[in-house]
Amino acid sequence: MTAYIIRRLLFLIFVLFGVSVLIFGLLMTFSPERRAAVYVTTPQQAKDIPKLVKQYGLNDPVPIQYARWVKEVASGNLGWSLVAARPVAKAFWSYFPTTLELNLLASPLVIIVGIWLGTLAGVHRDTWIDHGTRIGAIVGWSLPTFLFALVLLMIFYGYYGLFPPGIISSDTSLWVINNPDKFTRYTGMYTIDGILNGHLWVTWDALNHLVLPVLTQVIVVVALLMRVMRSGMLEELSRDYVITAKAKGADAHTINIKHARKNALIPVITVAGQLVALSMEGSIAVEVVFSRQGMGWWLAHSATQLDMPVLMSVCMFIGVVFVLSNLIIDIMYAYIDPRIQLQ
Amino acid sequence: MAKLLETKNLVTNFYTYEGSVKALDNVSISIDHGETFGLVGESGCGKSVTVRSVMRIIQSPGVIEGGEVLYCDDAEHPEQCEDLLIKSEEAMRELRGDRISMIFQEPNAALNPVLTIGEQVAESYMFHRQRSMSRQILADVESGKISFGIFSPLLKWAYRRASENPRAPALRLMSKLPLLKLWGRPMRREAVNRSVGIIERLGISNAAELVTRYPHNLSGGMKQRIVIAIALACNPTLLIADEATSNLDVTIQAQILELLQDLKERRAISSVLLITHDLGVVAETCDRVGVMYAGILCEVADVKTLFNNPVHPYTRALLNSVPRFCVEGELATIEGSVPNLVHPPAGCRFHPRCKAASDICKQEKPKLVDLGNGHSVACHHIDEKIGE
Amino acid sequence: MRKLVMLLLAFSLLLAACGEKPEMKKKAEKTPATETKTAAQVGSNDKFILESYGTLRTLDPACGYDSVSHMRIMNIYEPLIFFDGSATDKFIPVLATEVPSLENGGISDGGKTYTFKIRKGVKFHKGGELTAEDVAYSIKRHMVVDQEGGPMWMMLEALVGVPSTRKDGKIREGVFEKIDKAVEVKGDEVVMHLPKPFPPFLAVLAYSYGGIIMDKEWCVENGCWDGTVENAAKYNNPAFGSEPLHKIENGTAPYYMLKWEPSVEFIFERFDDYWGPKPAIKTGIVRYNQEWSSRKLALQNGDADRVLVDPQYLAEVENMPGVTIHPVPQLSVTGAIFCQKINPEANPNIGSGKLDGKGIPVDFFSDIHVRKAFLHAFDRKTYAKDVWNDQVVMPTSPNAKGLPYYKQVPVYEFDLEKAAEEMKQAFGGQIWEKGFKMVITHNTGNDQREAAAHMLAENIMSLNPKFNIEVRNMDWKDYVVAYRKYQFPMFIIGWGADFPDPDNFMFTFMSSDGVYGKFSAYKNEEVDRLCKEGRFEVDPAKRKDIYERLQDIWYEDAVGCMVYQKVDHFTYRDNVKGFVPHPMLDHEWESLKLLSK
Amino acid sequence: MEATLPTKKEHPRWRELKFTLYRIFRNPSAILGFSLLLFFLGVAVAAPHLAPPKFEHAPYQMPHKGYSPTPKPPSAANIFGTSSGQYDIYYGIVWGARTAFKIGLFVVGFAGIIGISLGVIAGYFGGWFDELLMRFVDIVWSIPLLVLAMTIVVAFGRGLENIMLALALVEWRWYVRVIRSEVIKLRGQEFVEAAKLMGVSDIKIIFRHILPNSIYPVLIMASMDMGSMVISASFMSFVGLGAPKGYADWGQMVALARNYIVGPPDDPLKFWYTIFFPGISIILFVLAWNLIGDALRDAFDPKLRRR
Repeated sequence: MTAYIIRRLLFLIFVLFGVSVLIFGLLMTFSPERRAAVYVTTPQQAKDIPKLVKQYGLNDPVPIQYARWVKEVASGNLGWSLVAARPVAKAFWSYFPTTLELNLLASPLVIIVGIWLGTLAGVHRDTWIDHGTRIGAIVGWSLPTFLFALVLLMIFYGYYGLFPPGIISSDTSLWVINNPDKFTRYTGMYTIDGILNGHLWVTWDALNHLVLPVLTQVIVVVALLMRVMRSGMLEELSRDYVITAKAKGADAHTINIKHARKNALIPVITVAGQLVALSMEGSIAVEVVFSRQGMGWWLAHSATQLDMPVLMSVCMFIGVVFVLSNLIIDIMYAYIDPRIQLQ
Repeated sequence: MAKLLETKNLVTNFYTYEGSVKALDNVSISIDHGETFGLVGESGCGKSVTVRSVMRIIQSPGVIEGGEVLYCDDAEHPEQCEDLLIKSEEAMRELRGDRISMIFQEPNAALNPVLTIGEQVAESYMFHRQRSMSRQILADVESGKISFGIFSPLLKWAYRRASENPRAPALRLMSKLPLLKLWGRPMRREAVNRSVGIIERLGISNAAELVTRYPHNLSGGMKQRIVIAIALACNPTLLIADEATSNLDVTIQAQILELLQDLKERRAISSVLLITHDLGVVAETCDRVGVMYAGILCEVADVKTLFNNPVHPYTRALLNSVPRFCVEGELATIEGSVPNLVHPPAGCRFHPRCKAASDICKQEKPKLVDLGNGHSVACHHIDEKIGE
Repeated sequence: MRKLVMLLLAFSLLLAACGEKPEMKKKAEKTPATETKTAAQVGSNDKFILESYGTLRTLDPACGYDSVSHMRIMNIYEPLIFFDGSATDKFIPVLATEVPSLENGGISDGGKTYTFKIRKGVKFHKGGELTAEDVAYSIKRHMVVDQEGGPMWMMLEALVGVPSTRKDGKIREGVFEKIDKAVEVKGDEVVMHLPKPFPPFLAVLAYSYGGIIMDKEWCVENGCWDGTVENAAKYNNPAFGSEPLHKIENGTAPYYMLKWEPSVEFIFERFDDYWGPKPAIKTGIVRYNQEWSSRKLALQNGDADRVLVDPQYLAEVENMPGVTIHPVPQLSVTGAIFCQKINPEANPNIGSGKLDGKGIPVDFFSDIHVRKAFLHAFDRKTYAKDVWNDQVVMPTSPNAKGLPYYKQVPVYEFDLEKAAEEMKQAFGGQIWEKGFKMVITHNTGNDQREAAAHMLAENIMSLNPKFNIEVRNMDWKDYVVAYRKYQFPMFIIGWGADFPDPDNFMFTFMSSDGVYGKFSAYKNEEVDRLCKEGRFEVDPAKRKDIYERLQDIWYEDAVGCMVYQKVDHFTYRDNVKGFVPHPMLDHEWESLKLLSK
Repeated sequence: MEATLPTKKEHPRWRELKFTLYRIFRNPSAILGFSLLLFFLGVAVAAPHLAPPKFEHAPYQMPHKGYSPTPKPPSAANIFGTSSGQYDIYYGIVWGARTAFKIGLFVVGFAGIIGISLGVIAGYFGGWFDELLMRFVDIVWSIPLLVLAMTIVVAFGRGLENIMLALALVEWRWYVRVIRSEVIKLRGQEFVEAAKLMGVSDIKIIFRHILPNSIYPVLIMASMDMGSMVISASFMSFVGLGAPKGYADWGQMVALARNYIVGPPDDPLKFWYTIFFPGISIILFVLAWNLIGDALRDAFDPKLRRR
């Protein structure tokens, strides 16, 4: 097990190297002037572009630039984020908690709802429950996330004035800043900090802003889980051990939950990596529409500003998260399926 | 002897894309108390469907269309039979695994890969023996063998209720509540203990360790024993062994058959319904034999009569295809192949392959005719055959 | 779950469709926060919320060179003087006690010496009192920093006579000595010496691009230039983002920075030791919100007191109840500039690069008939009406309305027949005969420039089926690089005033050394000479002649097609009072101390 | 009944296909999916007749009358209304159908061809090529589709062509993985071994035995991708990397309409047509492919099909 984890961590380094080369290669498709233009915001500044090229060594051979970049990264300097107006590494810590908060709330819901609905559909195959959930899943799958999010925003905030966009209301935010002694931002997530500091109304306010984002996120991601769960259940329910259990005198609930569902969870775990990826993608649209300043938002805005250093760092970061989450998934796999042994 | 189980004109169809598969066509067999009944036939002839229909565990798209399955638990009062096909699903659940249980042919598939052996065997007890286990736990507590500390009053109350009615609403509610649901733990432990007991009785020495393992850690023979242990857990009146030994080595096969014989002698089980395509096994273990072909029962007789004096052409052909030590010469084969049961041959289903087939065979279904001594045959040409 | 959601959705859509819109309450009144909180909630009459989408780059007054940074810096720091109301040529004293003029002797030596009397009793946010030494240090420090891409070229041009402290990447010999000598402390006064008269000098000082005053000790403590000439080079041109005052401040203005969460919010809090009158607004919040729908809802629901409205959405707020709109014409013009010598190297914009109907020659726009044809094809009336809802000034030359010596020169009126006529004459009729193919590129996201590009392209194409113009878009950063490589046959670009003087515009657009003049390869000896003369001419009458002549040449030579002069619409909730429009301050601007609710 | 009955004369693969088709068209959702698809196909093919372009050389450029940013409601001249900039929404919907097919076909075709050929080679021959390819796939795999595609678009420049290219450059990894694992499964099977022993050439084995048996999961995935790639492309447009305004692309039309999703306070649904027509087109288009994909999955899944 330990050996396995160590191997996977080595693999992580390999992946990071690969990703960095890949992205750096993409960055180098820009002309040096174009890369210097990143530092320019007004027509007036444009005249300094050739000087900027020289200052930042953007005309050097690619391997030298790459080596310089690696050296900078090794010393903790991931570059400058235009959107965040601060170094990438610092900006990361202010954006990451927002995304984490969203997914911490959405993921359990996704898992519970997805597994529950998938099981239900699988057990009640070809009934209206099955058809309903399936069609729901396909329609959900066919909805562009951002469109759905916008419609939600329009209905709830536009017409009813409920669930405002953003992370927290400005009153609360102001109160938090004015009372640093009463409110410490331990995690950067208002929901959790509110509980830790004993100011539940802060949590409530933050949750109020989270309702629509979480709803969108859940609906985007849950379709996949539901589908896999359903087909897993169908497959498992046709297996012989189900008949064995039946012949033992097991009731339907025991068969479905204790026997079939546990087995059906195994294919679900194989798509867990995909679920993580989906959540990341979902976060982009959700955060942009609901103007929540998180990783996805940062990424989208950096992309529109063609801010390559950020894109690079974010890609690397996502690579790390992805490989680590796959590692966790593998360990979970081994836990659920006794036949697997990690070596 | 008194009848234990009787099927009358059992009809089961499977509804598939290619049409409805008429898997069972008026199958009627009966098994007495204390009897070992063999059901033989080629694969796909409906043996498994018959027994699964009996237990009502046919999976979709299979549907039992008609007939009766009479089950007479009490040998003293043969008139108190009940039709299993009209019983409620709940009553059937009570019956399955307790009175009638089944050994499956493929031990690899029959065991759940993600549950430990202990859990799987213990389930039988959890389904059917909660009362007796509760009583035992209460007795153990009274005698001081086990103690629950400060939870004693609560647990004692729970087990007293459970020993009266394990499905009492209060207990079911408790099982849903956090922490309180732990009341069932001692019972589960007891069930696992009993599982260890039954596995040991099957001649496995390290049973206590075995119950913590998962199926994939076990060899095929071991798994088959576990499957048998599951079936035997509650001392069923009727044990159905569906090709229980077909996939095993000859030596293990022999061991297991011996075990069944032994169990029967010790009265742990009353009757056995043995499904096999191996005529040797039948000759060795069975009292009576039924021969099936393409969803119909061709011939039923006691084992000696069948082997010495088979009447149905299919039975004869089947017996001829078995290699024997004392007979030389080529093995006889049966020409043709098993018919498609979506469109079974009209009349006698065997007629396309039967050498003796006549016009009537093609038009009319033969009825099962009793020849005396419990020997019945479904053939239009019985008279010609008996003498031979 | 899903069913429930769908049901809810359907239900709410139904409700919305029926028009049974429930009463919208102000969110602040609904949150349970209000019950618990006391500190921040003394009634929201002293709180002002602005929602916009500009990204703040830096708080360092030496480096910020965009209107967002300018707005933040100007609410935290103060300059010596500031514009008087909406005027661009009248000033009021801020940290100086009076505006220097010839009359009061503040300007002497033929416009080469400026003397400022420094106000007393001014406190910095973090303690410390303003001295003349602080003023001199601040002015010099900004010039010493002179970040690449920063605004300091104006001050350097005025006080040192060169646009940069560096030349070819190396520091100019003796430049720091010159900087040091240019500003002098004399008791309570600060004297600035100009090598040549620089007419817009006061305007430059009134802006945040070099005129901001800081606390010397505090600056040095926080890693700024230590004030010595020897060490100056070390503090010159810091890398992007590593300027020492990037995210800290210590100003004298009535507001200090409470919090800056980049691209989330920026919070100003009233500074109680302010030397001047106490402003009405206690807390000013600038919230970042890029989605227009969301900004609009915030304005509509009263969650924001002001939101930034792009011109294309103006129609949506015009009739919104409870909203006041202030149109403010800006000293900012946009024009389509013809490049008279296109770079043919790997250039996708000119097709074959030849006069063969499949492209355009590199000197396509050097023929004045072609230029005039394009000018005749621009429908100014429709453009103003459709794109701007007539809420725009249509400029006739780069010298924007509101600048000195503004003159309405004639324009080539929209007339497709005349355009065709011109085209027939171009290149001896060859163009008309063979046709051409080219690409007009505009920068992504600017709807107004996009519309201009389409209008020109479609009108020219309607002259002759052989004319083929494709309209493409390109990101702003790519655009900047590409036009500087002479890649575009025509580029549509804007210019906002650095200081309110025609020099800033006419030089930029027309001189062969000006940014746009250079990259349009337009060269006219007379123009170059006039531009040079005009910059340093002190006599207003002579300057008037020079700049009026330049504006005439713009028409005669058909140098480019002026598209629009921007009008920004400041959109407030009705209860906000005190807004003062200014043509130099665009819609990112807000002066918190003037507002009240 | 008799007609659908397989007889012995039929080739088994043909019989299999018939069965599969039967399964697909027994499924009402597949019928719905195919009819939607046919509808869109018809619109795309007939686009030049349904909405004649103004300039022959730029048919995807939506015509517009005037430049006003305020959308205009449906009228006789513009039956679906006009978007911001007065572009005719009807024209955009019609030609957008072509764009949608273009996106789907290009991305799926490109990714499919690259993925299948690399995956088959890697899976069938194994060795260093397999190792190298799979390590590369591992690297690419560690970044979610949209993130990587966005990065590529940023590097190559905005625009629909680059979005398509970027999506294809990312999506092939799926095809490689899926087909490779199928091929590896088949490679060890008796009938392939037997063919090898008989001296059948590798190419022949691949085309006769491997591909026909491993293509089904790819087909399912491809049909799902046809739709989801259109969504992904529209997402990129939403982020601001898409085609210019006025280009007949549903995704871009929705993305640009987002500023008109909420009308003025007295009439909140005033601009419904700007978002409704392109939005519903995308949803139905994607729905069509997903319904088909779902039906294919049901039909092809060997575990579920014979019941």
